[in-house]
Amino acid sequence: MDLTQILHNFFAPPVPFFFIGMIAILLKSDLEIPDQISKFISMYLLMAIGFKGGVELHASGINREVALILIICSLMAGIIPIYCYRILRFKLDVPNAAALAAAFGSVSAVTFITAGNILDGAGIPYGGVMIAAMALMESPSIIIGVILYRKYNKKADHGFHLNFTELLREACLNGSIVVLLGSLMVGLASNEHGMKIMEPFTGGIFKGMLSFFLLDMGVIAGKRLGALKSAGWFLIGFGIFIPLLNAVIAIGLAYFLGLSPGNAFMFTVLFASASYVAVPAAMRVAIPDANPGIYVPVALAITFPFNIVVGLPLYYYLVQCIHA
Amino acid sequence: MDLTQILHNFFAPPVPFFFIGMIAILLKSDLEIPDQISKFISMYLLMAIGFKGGVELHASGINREVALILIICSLMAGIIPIYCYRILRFKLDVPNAAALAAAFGSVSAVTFITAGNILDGAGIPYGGVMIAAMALMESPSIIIGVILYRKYNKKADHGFHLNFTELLREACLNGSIVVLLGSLMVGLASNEHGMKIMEPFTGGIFKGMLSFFLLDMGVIAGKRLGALKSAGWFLIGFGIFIPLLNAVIAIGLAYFLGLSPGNAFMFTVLFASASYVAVPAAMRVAIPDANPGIYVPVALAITFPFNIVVGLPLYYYLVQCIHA
Amino acid sequence: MDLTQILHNFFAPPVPFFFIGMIAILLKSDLEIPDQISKFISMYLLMAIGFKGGVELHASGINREVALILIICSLMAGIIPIYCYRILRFKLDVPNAAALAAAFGSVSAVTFITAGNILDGAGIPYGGVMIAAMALMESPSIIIGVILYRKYNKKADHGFHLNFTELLREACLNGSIVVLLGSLMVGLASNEHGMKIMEPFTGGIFKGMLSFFLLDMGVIAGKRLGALKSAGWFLIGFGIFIPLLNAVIAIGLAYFLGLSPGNAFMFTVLFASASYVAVPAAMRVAIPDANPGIYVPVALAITFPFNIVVGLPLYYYLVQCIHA
Amino acid sequence: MQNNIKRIEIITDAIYQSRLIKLLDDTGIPGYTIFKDVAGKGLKGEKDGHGLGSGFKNVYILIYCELELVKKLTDAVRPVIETFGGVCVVSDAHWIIHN
Amino acid sequence: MQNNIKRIEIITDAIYQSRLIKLLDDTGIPGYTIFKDVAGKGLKGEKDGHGLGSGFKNVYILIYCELELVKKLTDAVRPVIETFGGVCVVSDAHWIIHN
Amino acid sequence: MQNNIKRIEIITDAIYQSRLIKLLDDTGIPGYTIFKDVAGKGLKGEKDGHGLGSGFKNVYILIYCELELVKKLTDAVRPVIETFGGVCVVSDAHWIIHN
Ligand SMILES: Nc1ncnc2c1ncn2[C@@H]1O[C@H](COP(=O)(O)O)[C@@H](O)[C@H]1O
Ligand SMILES: Nc1ncnc2c1ncn2[C@@H]1O[C@H](COP(=O)(O)O)[C@@H](O)[C@H]1O
Ligand SMILES: Nc1ncnc2c1ncn2[C@@H]1O[C@H](COP(=O)(O)O)[C@@H](O)[C@H]1O
Ligand code: NA
Ligand code: NA
Ligand code: NA
Repeated sequence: MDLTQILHNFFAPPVPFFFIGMIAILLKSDLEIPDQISKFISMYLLMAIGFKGGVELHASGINREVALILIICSLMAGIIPIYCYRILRFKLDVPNAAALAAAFGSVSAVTFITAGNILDGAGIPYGGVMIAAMALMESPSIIIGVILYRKYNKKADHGFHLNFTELLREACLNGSIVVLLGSLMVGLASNEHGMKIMEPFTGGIFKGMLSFFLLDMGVIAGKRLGALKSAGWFLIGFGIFIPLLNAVIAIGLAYFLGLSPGNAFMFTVLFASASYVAVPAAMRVAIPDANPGIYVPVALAITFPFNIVVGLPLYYYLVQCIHA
Repeated sequence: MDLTQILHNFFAPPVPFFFIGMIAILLKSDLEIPDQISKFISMYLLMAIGFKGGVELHASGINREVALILIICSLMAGIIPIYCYRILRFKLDVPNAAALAAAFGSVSAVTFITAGNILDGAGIPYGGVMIAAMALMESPSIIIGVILYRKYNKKADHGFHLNFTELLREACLNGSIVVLLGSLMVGLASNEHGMKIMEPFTGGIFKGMLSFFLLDMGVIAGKRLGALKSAGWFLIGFGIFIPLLNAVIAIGLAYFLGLSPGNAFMFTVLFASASYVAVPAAMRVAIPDANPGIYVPVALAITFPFNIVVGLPLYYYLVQCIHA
Repeated sequence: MDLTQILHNFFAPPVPFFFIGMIAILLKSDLEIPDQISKFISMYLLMAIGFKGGVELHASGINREVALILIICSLMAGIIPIYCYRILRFKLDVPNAAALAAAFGSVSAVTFITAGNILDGAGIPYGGVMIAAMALMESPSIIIGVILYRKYNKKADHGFHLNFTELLREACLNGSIVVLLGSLMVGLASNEHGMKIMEPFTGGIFKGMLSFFLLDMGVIAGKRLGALKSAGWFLIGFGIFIPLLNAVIAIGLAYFLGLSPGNAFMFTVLFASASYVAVPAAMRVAIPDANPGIYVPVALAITFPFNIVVGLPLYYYLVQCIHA
Repeated sequence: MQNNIKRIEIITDAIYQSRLIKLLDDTGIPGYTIFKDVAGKGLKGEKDGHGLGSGFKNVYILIYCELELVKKLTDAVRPVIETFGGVCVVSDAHWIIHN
Repeated sequence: MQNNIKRIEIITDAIYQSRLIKLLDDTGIPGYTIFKDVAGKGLKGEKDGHGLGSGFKNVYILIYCELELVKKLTDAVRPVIETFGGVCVVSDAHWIIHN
Repeated sequence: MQNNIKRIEIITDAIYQSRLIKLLDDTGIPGYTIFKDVAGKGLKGEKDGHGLGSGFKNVYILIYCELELVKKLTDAVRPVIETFGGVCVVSDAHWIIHN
C-alpha cells in the first residue's frame, strides 16, 4: 500500500465530513447538529466499538500480549501527563498546565475510531485489546492530572474540594467509560450468534454514523477555533509537537513489544491523541480554576484535526515502514 | 431447549444492557441517555414491532383465533385492574390504588419486545395478533382505573374534571398507540416487497436499538429505585406477586384456548407486565391526586426488572413444560 | 405500469405514515416527534440523498445534458417567483407576496425524496444531477424574492437591513445546502468501495427513516392546518394551482430537452414543489414584515400534501404517457 | 420608569401544559412565553426530567401583563394549580420595548 | 439590601439570536444568559416550537446589569425588536454572589 | 399584595448541577426549579452550549422562598459559586397560588 492509496483512504466517506463541517462554520454557515444527537451518536460509536472489541477479545482470548498492552497503556496514561505538565509550565500556570496535561494522557475516542476505520479500509486487523486499552487510559491521566495540581498549586483552597472517592468515581465511572466497558463485556460474553444479530447496528450503519459524527466534530472544532487566537503560538505548537513525540515513543515501544502492524498503529493513536470530552469534564470539577477555554480547544481544534489530516497517515506510513 | 440455553438467551446482547444501565446508576455514574433520544428509540421500537406485526397478520389472515385473542385480551385488561384494586386498597388510598391497578391492566411494551426477542433467538414464531392485542389492552385498563377512582373517591371534586370524551381520547389516542396501530396497519397493507424494503430499518438494526433502549431503561429504573424505600414492602411484594398471579391465569387461559407455544408465551407477557409510560401519563391527568412517585416506580423499578430477570425465563419454562 | 400499480406504490411504506401523523393530530392525539430528532432525520435524508446523487454523478460524468439541467433549474428557480409574485399581489401585500413567491421557486426536499422513492419502487433510474439541481434552486429563489420585496416595498425601512453579502450567505450556506452539497461532493469523490461501505446507512435504513420523517411531517402539517382558516380560499387555490402550472411547464421543458422518464419526473417535482424549511428561514430574516403564519402553511399544509397525494401520481402518469 | 406591568410565573406539570394554555387563551391575554423541559422539586416530590412520557417534567410559563389582568388570569389558573399542583408567582416589571 | 442591579429580559425569534448577541457584545455588557427552545404567543402569532428550522421558536435572553447600562443596552436592542418583533422588559434585583 | 417572598436565581456551570442541588436539599428549602441547556457569557467566557459533555453549558436554578431562608441559602451556595463561577441574584415577588 503506497502513499496514494493511503491518501485515498482519507478521502473515503467518513473523514471528509469533518472538513465539510469545519469549513461550513468558517464560512459562517448556520449548520448545527442538535446537541442530543451528538450525544446519541457518540454513545452509539462507543457501544459499537466496545461490542466489536469484546467479540474480538473473545476470539483472541486474554493472553500475555493482551495483558502487557493493557499494563503499558495504563502506565503511559499516567506518565504522559507528567512530561506534558513540565513542558506546559513554561507558559501556563499550575491549574491550566495540569488540566491540559491530563487531556494528553488520555485518548480521543473519535480519532481512535477513525484510525480503526482506516485499517478496516485497508483490510488490516487489530485486536480487541486496543479498545480495552482505550477504556483504561482515562482514569490514570485524570488522577495524575489532579495530583499534579494539588501538589503544585499554592493558592489557598476554597471550601470546595473533591475527596479521593469522588475523584475516583469521576475518573472511572463517567458515562463514556461505562458504555464502552459495558458493551465490551457484552461482546466478550457473546458468541458468533450474538455478533451476527448485532452486526447491522454495530457494523452496517457504523461508517455512516461515523460520517455524521465527524461532520458534527468539524462544526464543534470550527466553533472552538476562535479561542485559539488568545491561546497563542506556544499552545498551537504544543498541540502538534506532543502527538508527534508520543507517536515516536509509541512506535518504538510497539516495535520493541513486537506488536502486529494493526495493533502498533492503534497503539500509536492511543498515545498521540488527546481527550476533549471525558477528561475536560472531569477537570471542570477537579481543577475548577483551570480555563476550559484553553484546554478544550488545544485538544479539539489543534490536536484532533492535526491527527486526522497529518498524524494518522504519517503514523500509518511509519508503522508500515518499520514492518516492511 | 434446556435451562442453560434459556439463560444464555438472557445474556445475549439486548438484555445485559439493562443491567449495565442500572448498575451504573447505583454506582453513581453520570450515564444519561438524552431525553429526546429515549423518545425516538421508543417510537422506533413501536413502529418496527407494529410493522412486523402487521405483515405477519397479513400473512396469517384474521381468523377466529385472532378475534378470540383480541377479545380476551381486551376483557382481561379491564378485569385485572379490578382485582388489583381490591388488593391495593389494603394499604393504599383510593386514588393511588386505582392508578396503580390501571398500570397492571395494561402492558409494558419493552417487556413485550424483549420477550419477542427471546422467541426470535429461539426460532419460535408468534402471531402478529399479539401485537394488535398489546395495542388494545391500554384503553380498557385506563377506563376501568378511572371508573374505580370516580366510584370510590369520597373527596369533593375540584373544578377540574375530565369528561368522558377527553378520557377516551387520552385512553385511545396517545402517541404510542397511534404509532403502534398506525404501523401495524401499514404492515397489514404491505406486500412482500414493502416488507423487504423496510427490513434493514425494522429488522436489521432492531436488536441494536433495543440494546440502546434497555440501557436507558436501566438508567431510568435505577433512578426510580430510590422512591421504593418509601413505598415499603407491601408494594414491592405486590409488584412481584401480581405478575406471577397474572402469568398463571394467562398460561391457563392459553392452554385452554389451545394457543401455540409462541403465542402462549407472548399472551402471558401481556398479562404479567405493567405499563409505566402510557397509563401513568393518562393517570396523571385523570387521577391527579394519585402520586406518580408511587405508581411509576412499582411498575418500572420492580415489576419490569423482575419480569426481565425472573419472569420471562420462568414463563417461558412453564409454557414449554405444558406444551412438551 | 398502470394506475393501480401507481396507487399501490403510494400505499407502500413511506407515504402512509404522513397520513397517520396528520390524522392523529386532527383527532387531537398528543403524538409528537421530538424536535432534535426531526432535525437529525432531515439531515440524515439530505446526507443520504446527496451521497447517492454524488455517486451517480460520478458514474454518469458531467456532460452537456447535466450542465443544461443545472442551468435551466437555476434559471427557473428565479423565474417562478416572479410570476408567483404577480399572481399573489392580487390578494397579498408586498412582503407576504414576495416571501411566498420565493418559497415556490425553491424545492421541498421531502417531496423530492418521496418522488425518488417511488421511482426506486418502480425500478426507474434518475440521474444524480437532479439532486445537484435541487441544491442549486434555493439561492436564486431567495435572492429574487428579496429583490422583489425591496423593489416594491414602499414602507420606510427600519434600521435593520441585510446587506448583500449577508443575504448571499443566508441563501447559499444554510445547513441543509451544506449537508446536501457536501455529501454530494463526497459521493462524487467516492469509488465503488466508498459506496458499498456507506450503503447500509445511506441505502438500507433509508426507507425506514423516511417513514419516520413523513410521520413527523404529517404531525407538523396537521398542526399548521389551522392557520389556513385565516388564509382563505385564494391561498388554498394558489397552493394547488401553482404546482399544476409548474408541472405542466416542467413536463413540456423536459420533453423539449429529451430527458429520460426518470429525470423528467424528478425535474417536474423540482418545479412543482415549494420550500417550507430553508426558504422560510431566510425570509424570516430578509423579509421580516412578512408573516410566516401565511407562507409556511401554504407550502407545508397545502402544496406538500397535495403533491404527495395527487401531484406525484399525476405527474408520474403524465410523464409516462408522453414517453409511451 | 413608566409603563409598569406585572410579571406572572406559573410552574406546573408538563402534562397539563395544553390545558393551561387553553385557559390562558380564553382569558384573552395578549402573550405568554413557554419554557419546556424544566425540572424541579416541590410538594409533589422531585421532577427529574427523566423517563419517557412527560410524567416527571415541569413547564414554566411567563406572562407579562397589565395590572388589571392579573386577577382574571390567576382566577383562571387557580383550579389547575389546585388540582394538579404547582406554583404561581407575581412580581413587578416595566416594558421597555414592546413591538 | 445593597448592590442594586437591573434584570433585563428579551424575548424574540430564535432566528435572530446570533444578530442580537452580536449587538449585546458590542455594548460591552459583562454577561448574559440564553434560553433556547422557548415557545410562546405574541402579536406575531403563536410560536409552538414545532417545525424544522427555528422558524417557530423564540429565544429568551436574561441580562443582569448596572442601572447605567440599561439605556445603552435597550437602545442597541430596540431596532431588532422593532423590526423583527418581541418584547424587552426590565425589573429590579440585587446581586448576592457574583464571582 | 400580601405574601411577600424572595425569588432567587442561580446560574452556574451545568457540570456542577448535582452538587448544587445536593446543597440546596440540605438547607431544607421546600422547592426549586431547574432549567437545563442554558447558554451564556460571563467572566469565565462564553458558554455556547456546544460540544459533547456539559462543559460549555449552564444550569439556571430558580427558587421562591421566604425572606428568612435567603441567608441560609446563599451561604450554602456561596462556596460553589466562588469556586466554580456563576451568579446568584435575588428579587422580590409574591405568591399568588401555591398548592
Ligand atoms: N419554592 C419553589 N421554588 C421554585 N420552584 C418551585 C417551588 N415550589 C415548587 N416549585 C416548582 O413547581 C413544581 C411543582 O410543584 P409541586 O406541585 O409543589 O410539586 C416543582 O417541581 C418545582 O419545579
Ligand atoms: N405579554 C407577553 N408575555 C410574555 N411573553 C410575551 C408577551 N408578548 C410576547 N411575548 C413573547 O415574545 C414572543 C414574540 O412576541 P411577538 O413578536 O409579539 O409575537 C412571543 O412568542 C412570546 O414568547
Ligand atoms: N451579568 C450577567 N447577566 C446574566 N447572566 C450572567 C451574567 N454574568 C454571568 N452570567 C451567567 O452566568 C454564567 C457563568 O458566569 P461566569 O462564571 O461569570 O462565566 C454565564 O455563562 C452566564 O450564563
Ligand atoms: Na494520549
Ligand atoms: Na398486564
Ligand atoms: Na418549486
